[in-house]
Amino acid sequence: MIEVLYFAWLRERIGLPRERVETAAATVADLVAELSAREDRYALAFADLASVRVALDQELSSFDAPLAGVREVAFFPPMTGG
Amino acid sequence: MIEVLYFAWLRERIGLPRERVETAAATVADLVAELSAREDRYALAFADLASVRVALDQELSSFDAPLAGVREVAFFPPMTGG
Amino acid sequence: MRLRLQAEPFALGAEAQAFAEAQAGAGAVVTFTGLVRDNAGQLSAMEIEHYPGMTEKAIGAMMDQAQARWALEDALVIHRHGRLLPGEAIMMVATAARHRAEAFAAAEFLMDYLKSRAPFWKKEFGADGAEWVAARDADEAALTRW
Amino acid sequence: MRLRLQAEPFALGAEAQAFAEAQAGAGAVVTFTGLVRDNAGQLSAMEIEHYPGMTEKAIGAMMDQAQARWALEDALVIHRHGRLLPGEAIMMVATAARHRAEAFAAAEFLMDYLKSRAPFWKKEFGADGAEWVAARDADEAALTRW
Repeated sequence: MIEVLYFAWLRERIGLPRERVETAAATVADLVAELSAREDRYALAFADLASVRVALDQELSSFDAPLAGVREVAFFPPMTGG
Repeated sequence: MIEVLYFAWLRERIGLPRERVETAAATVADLVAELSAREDRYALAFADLASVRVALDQELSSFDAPLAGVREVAFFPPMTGG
Repeated sequence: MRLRLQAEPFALGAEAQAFAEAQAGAGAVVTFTGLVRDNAGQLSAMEIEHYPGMTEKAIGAMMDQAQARWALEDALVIHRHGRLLPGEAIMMVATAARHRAEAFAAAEFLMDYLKSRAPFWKKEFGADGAEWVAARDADEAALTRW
Repeated sequence: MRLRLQAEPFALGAEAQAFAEAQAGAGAVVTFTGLVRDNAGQLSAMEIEHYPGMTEKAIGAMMDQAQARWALEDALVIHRHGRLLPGEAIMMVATAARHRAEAFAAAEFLMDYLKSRAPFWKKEFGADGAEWVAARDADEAALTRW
């Protein structure tokens, strides 16, 4: 069971700020594929992965990173703070 | 007749903030030589020209600059503002 | 070295004054303040979303890095989230060091990292509706110099 | 674009606040403040001598150059002269621009030029007497980057 968080337009497109996901996905990319297969709103949110960033347990990571041991996955657009 | 100004340790060594000088010196270097020949306190102040800067009519200049038309000459150490 | 994340407005003047007064050994204090531009009256508000938990971790790591790299006497980061109005301060960075080169470099480093590596997202509200602010290529490129 | 030379102390917080509030189009405000370091209690006072007339001309020219080169929305320079106490602000520079890179660059440019090309001279008073502050090679070298 992984906690999945969405921010900014990913949150808006998916319609949720967070959810618990039962998954056996080995990598972030596998999880994205699983979610995208679920419903159109996920497929739409993840359509252009070049504009999506991922953090694993609150550290920036990449789509090929393994999910083993990870409790929290967050998806969001490139950051625009400051 | 030229107005000559001294700042910081040049002012202290020469003992004057400013004076009017009657001179026919062609360049700043000539003026420095004239002043240095006057009295020891001038010679001492101008002993190391690498640590002396000059401004002509309030613009930074150099020792080989001509004095023709100049009304105000200022001598001072390298600046330490900011 | 202090970090504050808050929804409330802050006054950069009061923050800068208190920061400078807390310094004993520093000769140089640099502040950067980001303001909500009103875009010629087109902008009615800005909303900033962030990722609680990760924000603190990411900025804390940036501050530790800046402190070590430039031997800072002190540093402060304040960043707002939630709803902001035109003219209000979005965030500020303050750095204190013995000499100016270190204070400037550390402030620019913190800004470059905050822009592209701290989990904040801005949304602008205007006459034509709302829009998420797009990341600028120049901001990503700025990181390569550190 | 304003320049103030004054003997009186100033509060960087109040100046920075007023400066930022006067901006409409700027998204970025940078301030630099130089403080009298107390050098571990060894310094009792600092005196700053300047060259009235030339100071205004030199700094005015630097500000014009900065304004043109970085399309500044605004700039402010305050510099004190006369007697200063440890912890007091010696001077400050504030710059406002649309984006941070311009505001930072202009502030650093103004500081580099003020350090080595504006006619100010600092004298430090301490337990061992008084001494004129020597120019640092690093300050002269800093000019080559502009």
